[in-house]
Amino acid sequence: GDFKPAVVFDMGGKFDKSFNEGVYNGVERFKSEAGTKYREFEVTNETQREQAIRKMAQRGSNPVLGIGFAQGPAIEKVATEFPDTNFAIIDMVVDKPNVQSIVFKEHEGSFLVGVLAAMASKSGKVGFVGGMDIPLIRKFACGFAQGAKHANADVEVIQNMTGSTPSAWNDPGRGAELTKGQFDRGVDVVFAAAGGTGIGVYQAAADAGKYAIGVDSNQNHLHPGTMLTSMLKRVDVAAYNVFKSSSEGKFVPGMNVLGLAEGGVGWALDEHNEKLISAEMKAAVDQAEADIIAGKIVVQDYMSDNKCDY
Amino acid sequence: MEDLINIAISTLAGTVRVSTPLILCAMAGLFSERSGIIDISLEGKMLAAAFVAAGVAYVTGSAWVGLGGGILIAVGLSLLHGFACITHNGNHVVSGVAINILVSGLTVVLGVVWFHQGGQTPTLPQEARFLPIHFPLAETLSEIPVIGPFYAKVISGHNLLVYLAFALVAVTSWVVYKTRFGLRLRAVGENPNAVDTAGISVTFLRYRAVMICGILTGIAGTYLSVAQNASFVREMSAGQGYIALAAMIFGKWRPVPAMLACLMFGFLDAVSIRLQGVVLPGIGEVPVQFIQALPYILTVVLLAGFIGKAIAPKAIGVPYVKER
Amino acid sequence: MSTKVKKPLPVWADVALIPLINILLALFVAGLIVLAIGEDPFEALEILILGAFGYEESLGYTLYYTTNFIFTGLAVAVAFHASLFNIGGEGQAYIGGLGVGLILLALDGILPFWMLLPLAIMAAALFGTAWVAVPAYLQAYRGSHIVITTIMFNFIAYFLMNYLLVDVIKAPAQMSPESRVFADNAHMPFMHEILGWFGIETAATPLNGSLFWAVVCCIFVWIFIWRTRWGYMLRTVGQNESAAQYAGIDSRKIVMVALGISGALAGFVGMNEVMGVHHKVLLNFVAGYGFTGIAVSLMGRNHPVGIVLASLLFGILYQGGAELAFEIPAFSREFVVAIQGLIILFCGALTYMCKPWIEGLFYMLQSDPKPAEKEA
Amino acid sequence: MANTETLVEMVQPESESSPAAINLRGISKAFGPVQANDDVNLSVPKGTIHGIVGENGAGKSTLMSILYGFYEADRGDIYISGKKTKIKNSTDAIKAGIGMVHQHFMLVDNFTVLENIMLGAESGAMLSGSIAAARTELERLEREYGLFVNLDAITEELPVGEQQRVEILKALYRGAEILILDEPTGVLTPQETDQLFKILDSLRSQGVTVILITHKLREIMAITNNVSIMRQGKIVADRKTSETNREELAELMVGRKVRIEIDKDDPNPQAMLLDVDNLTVTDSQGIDRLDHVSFGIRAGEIVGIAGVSGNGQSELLEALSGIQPVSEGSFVLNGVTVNANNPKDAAEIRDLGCAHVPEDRLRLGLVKTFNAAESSILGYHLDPAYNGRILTKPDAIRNHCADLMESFDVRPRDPSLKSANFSGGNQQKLILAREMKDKPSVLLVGQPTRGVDIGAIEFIHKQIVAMRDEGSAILLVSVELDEVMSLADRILVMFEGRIVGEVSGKDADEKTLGLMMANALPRNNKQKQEGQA
Ligand SMILES: Nc1ncnc2c1ncn2[C@@H]1O[C@H](COP(=O)(O)OP(=O)(O)OP(=O)(O)O)[C@@H](O)[C@H]1O
Ligand SMILES: Nc1ncnc2c1ncn2[C@@H]1O[C@H](COP(=O)(O)OP(=O)(O)OP(=O)(O)O)[C@@H](O)[C@H]1O
Ligand SMILES: [Mg+2]
Ligand SMILES: [Mg+2]
Repeated sequence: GDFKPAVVFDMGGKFDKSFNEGVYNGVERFKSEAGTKYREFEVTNETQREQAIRKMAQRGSNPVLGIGFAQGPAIEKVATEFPDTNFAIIDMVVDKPNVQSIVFKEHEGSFLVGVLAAMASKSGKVGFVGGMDIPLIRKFACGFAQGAKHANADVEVIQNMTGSTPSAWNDPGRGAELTKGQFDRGVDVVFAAAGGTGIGVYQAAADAGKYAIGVDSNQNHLHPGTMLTSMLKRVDVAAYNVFKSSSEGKFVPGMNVLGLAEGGVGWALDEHNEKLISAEMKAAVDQAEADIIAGKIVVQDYMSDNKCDY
Repeated sequence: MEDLINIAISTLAGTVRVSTPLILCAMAGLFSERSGIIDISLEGKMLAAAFVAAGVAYVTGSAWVGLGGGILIAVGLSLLHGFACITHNGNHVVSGVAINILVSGLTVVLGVVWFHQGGQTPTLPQEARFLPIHFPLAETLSEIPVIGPFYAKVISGHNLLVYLAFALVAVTSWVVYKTRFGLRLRAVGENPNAVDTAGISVTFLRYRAVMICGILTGIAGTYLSVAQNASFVREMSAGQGYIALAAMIFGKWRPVPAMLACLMFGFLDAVSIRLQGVVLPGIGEVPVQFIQALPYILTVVLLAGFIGKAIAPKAIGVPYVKER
Repeated sequence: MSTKVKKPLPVWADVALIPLINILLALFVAGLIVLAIGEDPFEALEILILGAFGYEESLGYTLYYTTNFIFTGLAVAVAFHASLFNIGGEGQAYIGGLGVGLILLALDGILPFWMLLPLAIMAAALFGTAWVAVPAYLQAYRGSHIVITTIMFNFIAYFLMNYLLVDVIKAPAQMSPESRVFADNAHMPFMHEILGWFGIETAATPLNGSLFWAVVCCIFVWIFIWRTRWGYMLRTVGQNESAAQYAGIDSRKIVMVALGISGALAGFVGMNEVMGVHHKVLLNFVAGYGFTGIAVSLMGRNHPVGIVLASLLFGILYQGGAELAFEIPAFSREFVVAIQGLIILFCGALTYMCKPWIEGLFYMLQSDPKPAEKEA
Repeated sequence: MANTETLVEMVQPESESSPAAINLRGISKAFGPVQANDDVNLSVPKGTIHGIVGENGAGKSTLMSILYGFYEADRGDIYISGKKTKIKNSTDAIKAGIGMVHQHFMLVDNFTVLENIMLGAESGAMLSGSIAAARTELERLEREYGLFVNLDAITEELPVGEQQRVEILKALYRGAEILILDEPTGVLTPQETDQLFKILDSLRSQGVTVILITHKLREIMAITNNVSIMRQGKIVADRKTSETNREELAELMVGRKVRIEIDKDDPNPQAMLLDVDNLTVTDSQGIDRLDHVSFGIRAGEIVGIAGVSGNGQSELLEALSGIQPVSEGSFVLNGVTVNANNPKDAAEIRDLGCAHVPEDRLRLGLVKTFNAAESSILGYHLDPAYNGRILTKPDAIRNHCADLMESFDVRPRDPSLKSANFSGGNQQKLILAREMKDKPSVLLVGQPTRGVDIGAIEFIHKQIVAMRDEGSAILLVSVELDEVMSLADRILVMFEGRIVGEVSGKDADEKTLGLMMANALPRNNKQKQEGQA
């Protein structure tokens, strides 16, 4: 059909300081460049996903972009009902002829920042703060731990999860407390994959003069000097590309796995943190990147088998 | 041994930080409920205050003005609650629920409109925050084993609002038990008729009570966004208002016990944070969720085990109408 | 004779007129806000109403939400009649859903639907009750305040479910922390399917058979509270505990019973969500229905009829609100939430604000007030 | 109706000039449909005691509440010592020097006596100062009027008699020039009443003006200067006490002749239905509230318990009715033994054919928010007569209630009226009717006529005697000595949880009983042995 882009954000909302927000930035960029408006909806409960996606399709939106693994079943269902509409989903695989599935190798990106963390750490202890304890977040944690161990076999990785309700994504206070707790146990570099909760983590690090690592988008600017780097997950690019390609009538259904090789994940180096990344750190991380791309290093993906035994 | 002590001390320090907003809210709830007004909108008031305080502090660059803003909005909401419950005999719980919902929506809406950061307020510069205060000798003394670090980390090194919170507990129990206002406050929650026939305005008395409640929740909210953190994040009160309510009941509507309940909860929380991922001999790694649930489970156990029946003020939640 | 004699308001004014006026007031204030953000309040109202009733699909969604609110509203109400404040509907619903899920996961391949349905209903009730049992016991026999314990048990429920879904019942080789989907014979039929059997074609919506069960529950609660001796005892305990003791009623048992039923009712939300809509156990499907139930119950004055009406209102707010957010970009979901808050405030908390005016009006309309007949 | 001017002259022998302390003009007040006060005029000269009598719901309490600013009158003016005064709330009233002791006390239960008295009259923002001041002032008042109360006692733990003294002290502490007492003696013993009247007398002599509401005409005759009679919200007559008598007043109140003494023929006691043996009830503090009490009641006799309230009568009733557990000793009810090892709850006791009319009707006897019908089966709610296998039988319950109302003349006769909206007197009749309905073999009655007007008293007493004559064993607990004396065949006197004496109903006289109740009488030979006779 003709090009009428739409996006359905997930529970976190388009300002979740995480991948929803990444998507938001991506489609906003598209809007400003192409000047085409898009329909949007933020779901507030489980049932609205399917409702919203179907509504988009009914309204002739095309393509319809869904965010997050939770929207998988809904997309699958609606995609069957509307075979002539194109759908795309981020963070989930839906096997339909009119669906493009975009998944990221978060573990690879996490691996790299793990390497940096281990090397930046003086105490030999690095920390991870997750939002809700769900497989996706364990995937981040697992990759991060592998990277750290890779750089320094006897580094200790301390992991915390914030909570078991969606509020775990918006609890900076608790994030800060978890971080302080880790600092007290000797951690001096902490990686947060916790949406809004991360704000508290980075702040705590800044207050304590220790290193923190951002996630999803480049968050180095938040606290120049203590933001060691950010693990990039380019959902913004992915979302942008979905719209762009379809606007040019080049929408391709099927799997679209974005790892280091594809530039879908990575780590951020900019004016805010260049002073923090020593030459050897950069060398090491570049090496690791090369090895992963070359397949010399295989980073264990938690979600592949629900295990993290590296 | 050495780091065991460190863990212990950092846990206590964490306890103090986590308990602070709970204590402020518990005292707030105490004033309101002692006057007979049920208040489950502590959560909402705190959230609103956090938002306004952060916003104002950012715009003016002054934590103090931020505090003022936070207090103002919280008092405003208290007055709304009072208008519904005191003036119009509305249902206290519904009014509370309404305020919570209203605030959780409005903070984000206005946040987006005003600050364009998705409901978050811009990060505050250090000078616009309440920063940790380090007591004299904290550094030097910290050499002394145990006491040193304890002094440095647990006693010293918190921001002003933390100390204010504890001071306010003392003030609260003084006001409630030692002043005329306190006497009348306790009376109006038990038997408004007695207060009325004693020539005291029930309405005015209750309004004053809820306003004090507002002031305290205002401080609590400010703590969240201007002291503990450096910006407002949507829903950042994350249920602490309810915990504070529970703590206040746990303390049987009495200031010091309520504070202890908050500290207990803060402590359990701080412990659980540090227990995450520990490997118990035999059992292996305990699931995170269990550790996280620990404070809540233990609260129930303690409540059942040691705390007797909690009797609420008799007239609580009952609108005061003479002509039945 | 005194001209000042005020007639009490006629019932219809009390139960129909005043709520109506409150809603209008709420909409008025909400409208002002809508104006403030530069949108057309009337258009918004139209979308809200049409979005809730306008087309068959929307009606389905509205009633689907209503179903949940009826369950949680009734749950709160039953406890309230024993003057107990069950704030734990959230957790009980969550665990109730778990119960339904476990039964269906265990038996969906094996048993036919007509056997699974009663089992599921029982499971929902049983698990919901089980989740309130401890708080209930502590309240009855240890005097531990029900509000604290149920708040705590809400949190515990979240952690438990999170653990179970991520580490235990999560279907292997699947990214999201959810159970596998039940076999088709374990699905509560959707309303459009049911109507389909009678040859009535309607749009597909999440509305399902649970609605009927909700209605049954309403009738049950009404009968139980006002037409059985247990209800009588329950209300006695709730209204005057020493009188209950004088009457030889064991208030402890009553507390257990009241909360047990309350928990069971909340548990049925789990049935609607897990068996009726998602056909799998998943994270936070309760989405605040438990808490909103408090407002629903109190706005419905703890009476099934009132609760149905209040549930409908909330259903409208949820579905119509979603439509608003969908249709008008300027309306974020948070904006809709704020509007809901306003409406609860006016319809629930400021209920009596306009009563004096109405009474005044009525008594102005009263032609020659007749001398009030005296009693005693 | 006597117009006020003439009234003022007629009751003012002394100083012609000084205006009436209180002068109410055309006061009207409606509660919803009910015209509680209807164009009431009342004038009370300074330094006099003015009685107000009237049936339940006549409007007495309302009128006084208006004078005290608790309610606002719909119409009418109030003149305090000649000066027109707006009394919008209690503050105005207190300023105008008015103090009131309400029928239903206005005390904070969990406060100490001192706190209750200070409340609203504190001397400064800090309590410490006020407390000291209040103490000295109160000790003076106590001595001056002989009104002794333990200032540090928790109010709810005090017997009603003392609670009332607290209320009076409250008023005096605020320096009341005008004192209103709404049914003060309803809860007092003769001694306490005499005590109270001495106080009122000395108050009067110091120029304080007193308004006294009571249902007891003897008291009116004893202490008042003038009396006004209310009916249906109107004042139907004013009298000089010296120029009227009980019979006339009774007639004016009820609108018909009432007989004040009841006549009953001698009892003929049959089998022992209730046999109490060393019954003991120990409270949470470990104090024996009821201390090894032994007595028996036979079919066809009324045993009365006299005593200052708070000496174990309540515990006796609650233990026998299964509300309070027995700590020690036992009682045999219709052949069934109840003791610590074999406890019975209220329901089981009822099943044993023992009905209970509780002392405190609002706390125990009914549920205010229930309608009359629902309250009328309280305690009998499991009776198959009102229950199907699952559903209750609403009609059966309504008819039952209607019967009760009919048989005991409960007004208004409306089973669907909220229990709270009946006057205490009518609430009381409903409860009595309920408990007497199935002719229980044993009937426990507490304060059957507290705060009930004479018309009703007469009726209630008749019913109780009738039950006795039908062979029930009746235990009557009352602080109304003449009630006990006129009803009981045997009178046991309780003091500090023990039975300190027994006299037969015939040769009981108020004086000796009073002394026994104060335990001031050496135990005479008249006890025990004839108890079990
Ligand atoms: N709070 C109230 N709300 C509504 N109606 C009331 C209220 N108080 C009194 N009334 C009405 O006013 C009438 C007079 O009540 P009031 O209390 O003055 O009677 P009373 O003379 O004190 O009776 P009693 O002798 O039982 O004390 C009652 O019949 C009742 O209908
Ligand atoms: N909620 C109410 N609504 C209407 N009338 C009421 C209400 N409460 C009390 N009344 C009326 O007030 C009058 C006095 O009420 P109150 O409770 O003082 O009775 P009372 O004075 O104890 O009666 P009694 O003198 O028989 O003990 C009664 O006639 C009763 O009908
Ligand atoms: Mg009265
Ligand atoms: Mg009375």
